[in-house]
Amino acid sequence: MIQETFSQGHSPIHNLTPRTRTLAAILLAFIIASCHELMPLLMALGGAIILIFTARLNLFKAGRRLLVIAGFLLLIWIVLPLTCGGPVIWQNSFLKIGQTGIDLALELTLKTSSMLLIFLALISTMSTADLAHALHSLKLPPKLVLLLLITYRYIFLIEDELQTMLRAAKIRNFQPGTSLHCYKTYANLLGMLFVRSAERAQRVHKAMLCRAFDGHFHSLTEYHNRPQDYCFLGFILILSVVIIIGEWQIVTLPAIF
Amino acid sequence: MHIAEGVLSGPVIAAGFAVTAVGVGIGLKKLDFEHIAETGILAATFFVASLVHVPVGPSSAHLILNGVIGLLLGWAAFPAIAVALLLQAVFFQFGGFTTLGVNTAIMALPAVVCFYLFAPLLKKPGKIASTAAFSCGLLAVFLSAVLLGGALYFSNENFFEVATIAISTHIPIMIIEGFITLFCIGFLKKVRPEMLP
Amino acid sequence: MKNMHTHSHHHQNNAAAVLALKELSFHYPEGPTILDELNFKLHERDHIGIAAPNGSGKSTLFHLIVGLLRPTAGSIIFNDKKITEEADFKGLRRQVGLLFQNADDQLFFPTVIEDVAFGPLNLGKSKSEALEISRQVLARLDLTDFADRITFKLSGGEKRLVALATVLAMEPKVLLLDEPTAGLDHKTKHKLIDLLNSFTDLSYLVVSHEFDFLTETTNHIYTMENGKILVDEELHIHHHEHAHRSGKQPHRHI
Amino acid sequence: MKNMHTHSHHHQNNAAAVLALKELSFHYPEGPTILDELNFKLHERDHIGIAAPNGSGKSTLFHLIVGLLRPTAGSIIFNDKKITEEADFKGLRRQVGLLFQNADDQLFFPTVIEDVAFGPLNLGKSKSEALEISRQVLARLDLTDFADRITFKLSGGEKRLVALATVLAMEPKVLLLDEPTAGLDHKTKHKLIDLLNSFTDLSYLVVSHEFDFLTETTNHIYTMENGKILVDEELHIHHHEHAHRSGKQPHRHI
Ligand SMILES: Nc1ncnc2c1ncn2[C@@H]1O[C@H](COP(=O)(O)OP(=O)(O)OP(=O)(O)O)[C@@H](O)[C@H]1O
Ligand SMILES: Nc1ncnc2c1ncn2[C@@H]1O[C@H](COP(=O)(O)OP(=O)(O)OP(=O)(O)O)[C@@H](O)[C@H]1O
Ligand SMILES: [Mg+2]
Ligand SMILES: [Mg+2]
Repeated sequence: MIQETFSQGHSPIHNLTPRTRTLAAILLAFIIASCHELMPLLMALGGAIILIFTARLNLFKAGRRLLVIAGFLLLIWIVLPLTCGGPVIWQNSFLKIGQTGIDLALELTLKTSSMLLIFLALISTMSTADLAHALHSLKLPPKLVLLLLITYRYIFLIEDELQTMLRAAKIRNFQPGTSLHCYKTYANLLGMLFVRSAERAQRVHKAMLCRAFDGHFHSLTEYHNRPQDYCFLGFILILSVVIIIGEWQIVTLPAIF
Repeated sequence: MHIAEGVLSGPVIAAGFAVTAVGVGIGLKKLDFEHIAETGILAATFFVASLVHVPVGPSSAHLILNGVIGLLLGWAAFPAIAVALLLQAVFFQFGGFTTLGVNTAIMALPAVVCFYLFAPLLKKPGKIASTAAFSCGLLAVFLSAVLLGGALYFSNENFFEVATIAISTHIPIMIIEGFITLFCIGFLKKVRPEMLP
Repeated sequence: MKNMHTHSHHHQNNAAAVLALKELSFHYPEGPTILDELNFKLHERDHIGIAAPNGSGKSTLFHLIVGLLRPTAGSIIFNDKKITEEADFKGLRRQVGLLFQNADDQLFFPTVIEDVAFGPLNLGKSKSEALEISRQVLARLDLTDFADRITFKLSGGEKRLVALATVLAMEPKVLLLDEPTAGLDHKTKHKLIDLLNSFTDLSYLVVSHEFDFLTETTNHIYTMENGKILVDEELHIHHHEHAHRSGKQPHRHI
Repeated sequence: MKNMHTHSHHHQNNAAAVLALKELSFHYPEGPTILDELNFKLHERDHIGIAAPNGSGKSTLFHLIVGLLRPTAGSIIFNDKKITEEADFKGLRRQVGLLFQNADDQLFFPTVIEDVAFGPLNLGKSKSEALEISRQVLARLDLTDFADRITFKLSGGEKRLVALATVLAMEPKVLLLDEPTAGLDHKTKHKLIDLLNSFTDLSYLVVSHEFDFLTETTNHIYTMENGKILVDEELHIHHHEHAHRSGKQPHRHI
């Protein structure tokens, strides 16, 4: 079941306008993505943790979201230390663990988890409809925003259709397995899902025509920044500057430009 | 198939956004308002369908289906996939803002390539059309895996082995996607041929 | 079939005809004839019901009226003007509201208020005007609290009412309602009955398989057969019975 | 509400109970209670109707019975055996056929025959056996000519009948029918009524908002309220009236 687990809530973060949160999340994401050094990445992780607490997210549920990247992190922690060379830390007759790989794996771990936590704290705390309107106010093309709104609206319906069809297969004793019968059944089910969606799309288009739609999307939402929005943006700017300075102190200027 | 945030280097992120911006631009331009509802709803279907887990031996894999979406939408696959990936980021934290460009390109570029390669063959009689459908599913996933590997490798040469592993784990999935695409296109051909290009 | 006449023979009304269909014929490309020289008039404040078998072309007829499909022959006359061009149909669609057979097809935005305001915004209203109209319509349907609800989380009956709100927000003169009661329970059905009975200044045409519902909401019930709209005398008996009944129970109407 | 008793108080039948629900409770994760210590017995050859408001939990109840959802408390007893494990439910599903509220959800193969044969194939029948069973079932429902039709292009009523065929192809002992008449016209409804009345060797439980349909196809009508199945005396009056009526019109039954 698709769920917006964190979108409802009361916290200083939930009180910010979606535009403020989106802007902050995008800014931080790109800054962190360009960092490589330990200090700024630790600061970013610190900032991310502060944001998670400020958003008053259920820590258990938020922690579970980190599992999304666990598989990938496990892979790089196994592979990179063995393959990247650098000063040898430990070795036996088969394996050699190198410093470069450990540094890289640590860097990726810090980056990935801080970016995920920031996304969780700032973006997952709004409904996707709000995100769409925020992106609209940040000048994403209106057609794309409309597409996002429609897609979001119908995923729940279509997921429901899919689940119901899977249940219908189940009550007819269908058991998934590695077999052509199984793949064929899934393919037919999905084919039916696509066909039903295309039919629905025709009806929806007609319904849009009935409401005088002519291709231009007008958003209802207007954002008015309040003091807390300015305060928060200020905080994010300071955090960004601190992270950038942290990165600069080690990397010489010409290397960045 | 997606790359987590924080893995890609600046130039790769920029290249991903450049490709995706062009693709989405062309897609939106070709998308007259007659087809907005269709593209949005098919994007939703694509999103939902890619949540389906199919058994692969003792483990399971989720479907990718970018071959099918390419055949159904052509260039509009770009905006559709971009939107679906943004929703995946929001709901499941698969990727995020910085990887949106690369991840979209990884899935949508093969979709468009397969559209041009295989769409004309689907109308041909029996065997040719079936082979085309199977190849479409297989090749779309293969190209995506290669692009994903490439994006990793160009971000940092030390990712070579990780990229190789990522590509090779997709081999069984390619075959399954081939079959699923074959049957799925067969279904559409029987039931609603006007959906196919 | 003995006791059936075509609609035009039977229905006499001196008020102006808002909508007239003249010898309207239609078939889907390569399909059989669905409508066959159909004649029909809807007068001001007419409340007309249509009960006809599955596949007899009721939804098709509604789609033809608002120009979502084009007739293969015959004409649609709205406010004494023959409607042929898309531009004319655009004007017509502002005044003729269609409630779709499936509410989910008609609610394509995540939140209720966005959805209701979509029509007025497309008609060129400003944001604040559109919001104002939407709030009023929602209030009229007792849905004020629904404004910020997520459409896909509404129940079937709630969706139907919100879909009606999106249609009413376009301020139509004529309503076409396609099986508004399918799958609704008795309570919601009665809410809908009360609502329709409160639309004294609108004309409407309702398709339904439920005679009880039709008798409570319409003055005439027709059927469709062989691509034509017919008067079904048997149904009229139901109707008169109703007239009598609702006379006794005025509390059912708002 | 005065004239309502819970089901168990009222219903007396000395035949064996095929299906018994004991103190069954259910709520969706983080949702309110939907079923609250519900008790119910279905005996052999029982034909029981349930009429209850939208959202009262009828579809949920059906899904619980066939193990698509798991109760939060209480038990499901089938043929005197308590069903708890998925393996037991698998056995139960061979004998309890569920007709979904929406036929479209149940049909996902291109042609009718493929769809009907899907169940028998899953039960381990060979291709030719599965085809043979499917042909027989289609013949029984007067659908022989439909075998090679594209399911998606069938009319609403035809889809419903084919969905029923897919269920019957599993050779169930008990049928659960979830609003089988929604959106059907009178002709198809009567076909369904005749069909149900021909199922003398099956037990079934029908959910419907249409009392006329229930009175023609069932011996008892219950309602659901506050998560329990109740006997509604008012509805029973309808029922007796029906018994009388169908006695006079035996030609309605196959
Ligand atoms: N897009 C289409 N292409 C071809 N045939 C169609 C299409 N839509 C409907 N039909 C056919 O046209 C006929 C009339 O359909 P329509 O939906 O108007 O009937 P209806 O009276 O509204 O039925 P119902 O009571 O089931 O809603 C049916 O036979 C149907 O199969
Ligand atoms: N998957 C779900 N998750 C959470 N709540 C649900 C889910 N499915 C149904 N519900 C809720 O459970 C309640 C009972 O739903 P159910 O579908 O069983 O009712 P019903 O009696 O079949 O109604 P209807 O007459 O509309 O078919 C409703 O309030 C519904 O909103
Ligand atoms: Mg219809
Ligand atoms: Mg139900």
